[in-house]
Amino acid sequence: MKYLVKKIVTLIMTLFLVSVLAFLAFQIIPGDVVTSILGTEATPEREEALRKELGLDKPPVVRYFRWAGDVIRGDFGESYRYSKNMNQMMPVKELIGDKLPVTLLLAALSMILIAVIAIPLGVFWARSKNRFLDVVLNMGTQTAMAVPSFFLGVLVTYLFGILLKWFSPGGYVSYKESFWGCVRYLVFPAISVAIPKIAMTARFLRNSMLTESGSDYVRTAYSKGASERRVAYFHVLRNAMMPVVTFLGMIVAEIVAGSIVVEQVFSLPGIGKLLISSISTRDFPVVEILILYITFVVIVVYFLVDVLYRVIDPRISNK
Amino acid sequence: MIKIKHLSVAFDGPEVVKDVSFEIGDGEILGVVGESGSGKSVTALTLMGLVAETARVTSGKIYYDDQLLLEAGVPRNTALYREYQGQKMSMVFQEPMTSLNPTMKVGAQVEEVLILHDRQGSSIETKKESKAPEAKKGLAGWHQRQREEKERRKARVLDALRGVGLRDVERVYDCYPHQLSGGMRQRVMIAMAVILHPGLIIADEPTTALDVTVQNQIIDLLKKINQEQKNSLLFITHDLNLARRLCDRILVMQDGCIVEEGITEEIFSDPRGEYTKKLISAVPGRTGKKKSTHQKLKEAQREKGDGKKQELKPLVEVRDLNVSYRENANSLFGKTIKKTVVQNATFDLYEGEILGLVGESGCGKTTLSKAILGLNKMVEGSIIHHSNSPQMVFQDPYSSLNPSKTIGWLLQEPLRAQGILDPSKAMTEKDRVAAAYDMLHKVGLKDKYFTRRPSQLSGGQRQRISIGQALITRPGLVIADEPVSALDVTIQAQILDLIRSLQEELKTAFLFISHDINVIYQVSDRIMVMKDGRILEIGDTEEIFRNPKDPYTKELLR
Amino acid sequence: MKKVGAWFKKQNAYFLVGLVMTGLAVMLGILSFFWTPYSTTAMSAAERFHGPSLRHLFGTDNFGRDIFSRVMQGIGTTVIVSSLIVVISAGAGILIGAITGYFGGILDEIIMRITDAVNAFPSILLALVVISILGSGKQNVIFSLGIVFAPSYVRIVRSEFIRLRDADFVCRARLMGVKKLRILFIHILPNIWSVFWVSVTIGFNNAILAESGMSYLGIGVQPPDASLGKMLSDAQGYLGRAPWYALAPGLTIVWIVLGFSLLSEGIRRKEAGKR
Amino acid sequence: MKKKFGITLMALLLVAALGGCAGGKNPEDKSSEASNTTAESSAPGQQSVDPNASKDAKYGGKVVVGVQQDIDSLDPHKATAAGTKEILFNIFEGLLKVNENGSLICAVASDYSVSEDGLTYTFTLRDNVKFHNGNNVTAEDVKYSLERASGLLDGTPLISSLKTLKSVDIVDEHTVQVTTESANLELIYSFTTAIIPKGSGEAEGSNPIGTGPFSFVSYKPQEGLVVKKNPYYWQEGLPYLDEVNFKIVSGADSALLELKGHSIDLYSYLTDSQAAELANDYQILAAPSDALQALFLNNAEAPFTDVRVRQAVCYAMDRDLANEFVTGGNSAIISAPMLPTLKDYYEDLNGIYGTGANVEKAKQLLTEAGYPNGIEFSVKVPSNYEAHVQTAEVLADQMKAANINLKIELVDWNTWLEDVYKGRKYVATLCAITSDMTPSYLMVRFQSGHGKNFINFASTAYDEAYQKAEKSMKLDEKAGFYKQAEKIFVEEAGTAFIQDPPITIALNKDLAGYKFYPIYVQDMSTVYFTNK
Repeated sequence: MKYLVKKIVTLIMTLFLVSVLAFLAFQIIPGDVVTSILGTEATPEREEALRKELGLDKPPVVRYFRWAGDVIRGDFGESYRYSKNMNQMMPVKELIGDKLPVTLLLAALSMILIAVIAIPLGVFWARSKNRFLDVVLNMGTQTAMAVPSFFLGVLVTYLFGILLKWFSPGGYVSYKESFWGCVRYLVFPAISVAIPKIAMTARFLRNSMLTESGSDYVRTAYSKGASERRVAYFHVLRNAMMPVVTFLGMIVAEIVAGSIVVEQVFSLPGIGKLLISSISTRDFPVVEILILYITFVVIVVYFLVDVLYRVIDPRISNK
Repeated sequence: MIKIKHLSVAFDGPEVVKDVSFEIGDGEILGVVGESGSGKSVTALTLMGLVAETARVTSGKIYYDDQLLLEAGVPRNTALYREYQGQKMSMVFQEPMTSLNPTMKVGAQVEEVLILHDRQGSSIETKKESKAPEAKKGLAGWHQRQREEKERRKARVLDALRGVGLRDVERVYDCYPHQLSGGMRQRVMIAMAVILHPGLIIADEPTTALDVTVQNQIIDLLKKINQEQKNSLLFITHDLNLARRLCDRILVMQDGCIVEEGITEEIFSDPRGEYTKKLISAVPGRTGKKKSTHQKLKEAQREKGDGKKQELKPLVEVRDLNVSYRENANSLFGKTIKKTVVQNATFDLYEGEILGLVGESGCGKTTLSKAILGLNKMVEGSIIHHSNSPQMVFQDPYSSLNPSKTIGWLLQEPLRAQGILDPSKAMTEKDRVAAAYDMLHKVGLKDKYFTRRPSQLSGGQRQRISIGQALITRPGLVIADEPVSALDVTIQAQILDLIRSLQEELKTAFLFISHDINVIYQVSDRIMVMKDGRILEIGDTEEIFRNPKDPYTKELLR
Repeated sequence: MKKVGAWFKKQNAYFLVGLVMTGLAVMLGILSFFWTPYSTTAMSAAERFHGPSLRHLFGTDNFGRDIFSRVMQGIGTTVIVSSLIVVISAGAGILIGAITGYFGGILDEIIMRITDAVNAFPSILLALVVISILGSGKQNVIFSLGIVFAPSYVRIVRSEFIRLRDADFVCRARLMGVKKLRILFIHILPNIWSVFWVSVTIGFNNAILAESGMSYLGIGVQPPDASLGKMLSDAQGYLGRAPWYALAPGLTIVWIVLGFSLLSEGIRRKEAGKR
Repeated sequence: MKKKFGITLMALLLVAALGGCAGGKNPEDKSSEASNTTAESSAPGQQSVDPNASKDAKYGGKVVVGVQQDIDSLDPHKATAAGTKEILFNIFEGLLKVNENGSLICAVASDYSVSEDGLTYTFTLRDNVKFHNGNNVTAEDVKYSLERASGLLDGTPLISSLKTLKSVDIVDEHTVQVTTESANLELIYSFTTAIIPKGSGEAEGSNPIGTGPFSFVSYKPQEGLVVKKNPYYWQEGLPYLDEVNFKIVSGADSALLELKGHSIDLYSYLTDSQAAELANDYQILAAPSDALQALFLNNAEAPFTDVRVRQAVCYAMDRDLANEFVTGGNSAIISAPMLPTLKDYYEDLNGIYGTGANVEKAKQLLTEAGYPNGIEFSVKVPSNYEAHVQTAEVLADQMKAANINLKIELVDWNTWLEDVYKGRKYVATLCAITSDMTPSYLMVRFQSGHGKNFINFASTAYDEAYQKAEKSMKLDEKAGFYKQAEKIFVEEAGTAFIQDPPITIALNKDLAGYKFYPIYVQDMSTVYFTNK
């Protein structure tokens, strides 16, 4: 219980810290949502009217605590920038709720790609005794990790979208319209997200397996007459996966927090893109909640990985 | 039964096993004795077909009941070996902690042997079953057969676990290795090795990592199995005493060669080879009369020649010491529990003596020593120090020297630190280097080691450097925590000699910790026996040995 | 084929290949401070969008500028900027990670919370804050990205220090009376290099990529100066018409990062070989 | 021309600015490049369809229009961003409406008249104009809309130019009378303000409902706004398309990729090189834009406090080169703060500094001003406008020859607004200002001490000329004063104007009927799929 309580307290502390930092950041950076909305049309009267309408005329401290109080009560407020209809601004909950599935779907697809490709690749690599193949895989994965993500995104778009015409760039289909159409489109951004991660995971798994292969229990397994294949899949892989799980957890946290670059390149209306545009339009309520969400996801995913680790590794769970 | 003819094995460099030939008879227990690097393990692994892929068999043949298993120049027949491994020959390894798969339940690991080798047996049984009228066909039938087979296998595993002296086998079956003690794990390993009644069992240092009392039980168990199952046992050890207790015949190996071979008692009564003699003499025995701390003091006074009467001065006074630490009982929702590791310790450590502290692993000896050094926070009771800057020598020669530094740097560091703490003791660079060289010589190493790094040294050499590092500032007290346990017997003897001679020279007091009562006997002036956090006995070495009061001490001395 | 594999292993070709790749790039970068084949800023309407040729190795861009010369200059800028980012973030990481890892306690708890917060904080927002306080320019990009990357180093260094703080040799150093700072930075620090080096490699890679990402916000290298990331983002609009414009800086980034990764892998293997 | 209006001064103004509701063909009309027809002025109920269209025009179909900016408000009275107005143009209409020539045509009103004193406007409503919800537009709705926009309803004017309205009165079912506090010739443009159903501004969760050719379907932040054909639209035969999706694209680069992948049918604001890249797949159309690009010099900051330095910059600047590099030579080079498309008011003053670089003259002026070694100053450029960044790069390279060194400093758009536009903390900035159809729009701001005078230009001569122009009730005279003011501004080198860049659009090859407007709108009502 103490562990759980400690984790929750930590989470709350971090969320508070992050929200204060974000609020301070908004006090510091030039321009506010009023400038952003009115642009060059701004006149002092209009600015003042708008400021009043948005409640920006109150002192910062009051604003922060009013906002924080609302959030604690579960009211995430409304976007300054996006309207829901003619008379109402978009509630932040709805706005994010609308974008989140895209990011989550992208994350899920990427994780599937990573798991399906990286794990067999890592096992194959670890078992392969061909030195030339080792060099090829080593160089290949190093290269995959060296490609800048937006360059990769552009290359994928260019190759699959424009040359091969397997998908139409920017032709994102909303998951509400057609789930499979959406998945079909998201495969390509997912590839861009996954390629470097696949390389990292495969390398990591391979190294982990090689380390585990030297363990005493592997020798024991051989001494029972187990075949190499059996030893690799039955004994080594399971133990080698332990550290890989942590690594994958970090990747999940990273992707679920929003793949800003990839969402930008592929015009995906996900939360990464929302974050960027909300920062540039100074849409404080949206940015705050997004940052809190990212913090929350990162910490909770790490926590879950920790728990998962305890569940799958009998050594920790029963100590 | 097993014939090994002219076997030579090499890795990348020179051969590590050179022209080794021997035979193992049916039901015979053959001991192979040698120090690390003597090639005894490589020989056994080659026989088992488990030697690393980088190893090349450069000459020789191995037969099992006239079946040629291995021949130089011919790739290892893995399929053939797989038939033999586990079924006709099996192996018990040294490290019970790591030799079991940590993420697999113990029962499943034993059962795996059955799954891998039960093909013929089970298929016959299956056929019988399918003929039976009530046998179901199709998927449901298959499932049922699977279930039945599993039940049968489990019963066999439970039998085997019972056979190696484990109690509460149903529980053990569902345990993960880390939930068992070292001795239990080794029993599981043995169960795994004997479940199919193989003709040959290879035991590679099966008791080295275990406490003395458990060691005895395992040896007894191996003996019992040998008598019941009538299989041959190849027993590999560095410990001559163990070999003597268990084996019918003994091979002594050195540098990849067999240097001596014969019936156990003959070898001990009449060793022919030089090396064998050396080995036998290096075994810490209880020969030679020991002087007590008081006697030593008197001798020292006599040497000095001044008639002044000197009292034994306590260097460290420990009174009613309790040491504890917090432990998370249940990781996820657990509360921390205070666990007391050392209880009511009261003793004195005198100037210039070597106090031996003996006890099994987990008895609190290390905790006690750290408490004395002030490295432990949760301490009750009092420790009065009269010594300045006590130093420590650890068991593991690999982790106790900073791997990123040179030996010279390491030897100078204590002097540097001393200089910074106490400017009056600051030395010039030149003096420091000279002192470091001096200490290098004192611990018996040549000048060339000065610029090397720990990774380039052997375990014994590192332990010498550790001792030198501890002594270079001439501290009043050095705590040596199992300083020789990780070393080979002959090296052990050398290090013990070194400690004794340096102690004589520098008059530093030592608290010498070991689980091995023979080592303690060799080095100590007085002995303190610990069990479960309590000090059972304390007294002069000879006194304890001749007249142990506590039953536990008696058991240790067995 | 097998020979190639064996050669790679024997000669530690990863080290050699990495050294050659990194060396070549760095040399071109250094050379660009003194000499480039063409001016990096001179425009020419007649020479716009020329493909790669002997005259212009990597072709010309939308202003008729020689891309090879600009790539050379870009390497110089990018390598310096990324190196400094790594130096700052790794330096902060070592300092904070060492202290929190070794001493633990409440300070550790506080600093870890701040680290978490910075970790979750969007780097773009952070960069905007830094820029608005300090103004735009290379040095501020270096500074803000230095902050952004520091937490990952803090984590790594911290966990290594936690691992080593109870090591036997550290315990012995304490008994010798070695001062705490000396234990931290003279005794423990050199032993985490191998782990640290790997993260520096990854960090260098990320720094190059992040620097280019920042230029999209108009932060950092200002036109007409060239940085590889800026060139790459500028070139995106001409992908169909002048693919070489994007490929030249893009592949150069891959080249440098790959070279550096191979170099560090080679060093790691050498170290591993020694032990 | 003057059939309906007896007031000469009104007509004089309208020649340039307004098309009467029932007037004939306007001789001053310029043709836009995309459509070679001039819209017929529409009598009530009369069709106003491109005559060429009927031959191969096809009804139906869906079109995706790429837009750069997200919607700032779905309330037509509250929306300020040009990017929003450009879309809402298809949903909402006012009593009057701008056509592709920049003239005003009648929309919800079928006719109107202005009293002699210019204080009373009388609008006759068109019969059977229906809102998207099927209700007829009533005088009540018009009154509500105008009162809401002008602030008569609750005291806060939503559209500032309407704040002079004194009252809106319903004369009868079809007639609405508006009275104002003061006469202003340019006020008539404000009656393009959207007419919305009475009470819709207050209703909870109401969707935008107007009278435009398309009705609102859905809006998703960051994704876009979808509209569908309005079956009740008063102009018969319009619109052609069933559905239009205004899709928000994240940037010029991704827009290009999406165009290449044919995810977008229509996209404006292409750069010259993007247009070149798309020439094979799309119809590329261009027309002058409503934006004037300039290197704005802060007249209150050294060295630009000295007129000679400002002039030197103007001399040193090679506008032809910038035009060539950035817009492929398709821009109109300008020197004065006036759109060339406002022909009556525009004076070509390019002769003063020349369109190429005059290095010698620039150096000489700098030396005279006490800068024999040249000057260096920082130029803030909003980083999201690639064309401005590129122009800055060209100028920086080219002006070095005259010892004028530009240090480019990219800033994000909000920072630009805050620091440069509002805060005036800058030395020079390269950006563009946009205009509407009134000549005063650009000129008013350069009066000394004006709130929008972000370059801190101060010239009493200019102020006088401008005020005369504003007060003048005669078109010729008015134009004369404006031209005089322009000349003063250019001679004083208030700022270094560069060019009026073209709007370049890519249009799906199967589409036709696109019309360019002199203001920033996307009229989708006349766009149709061809039968090919």
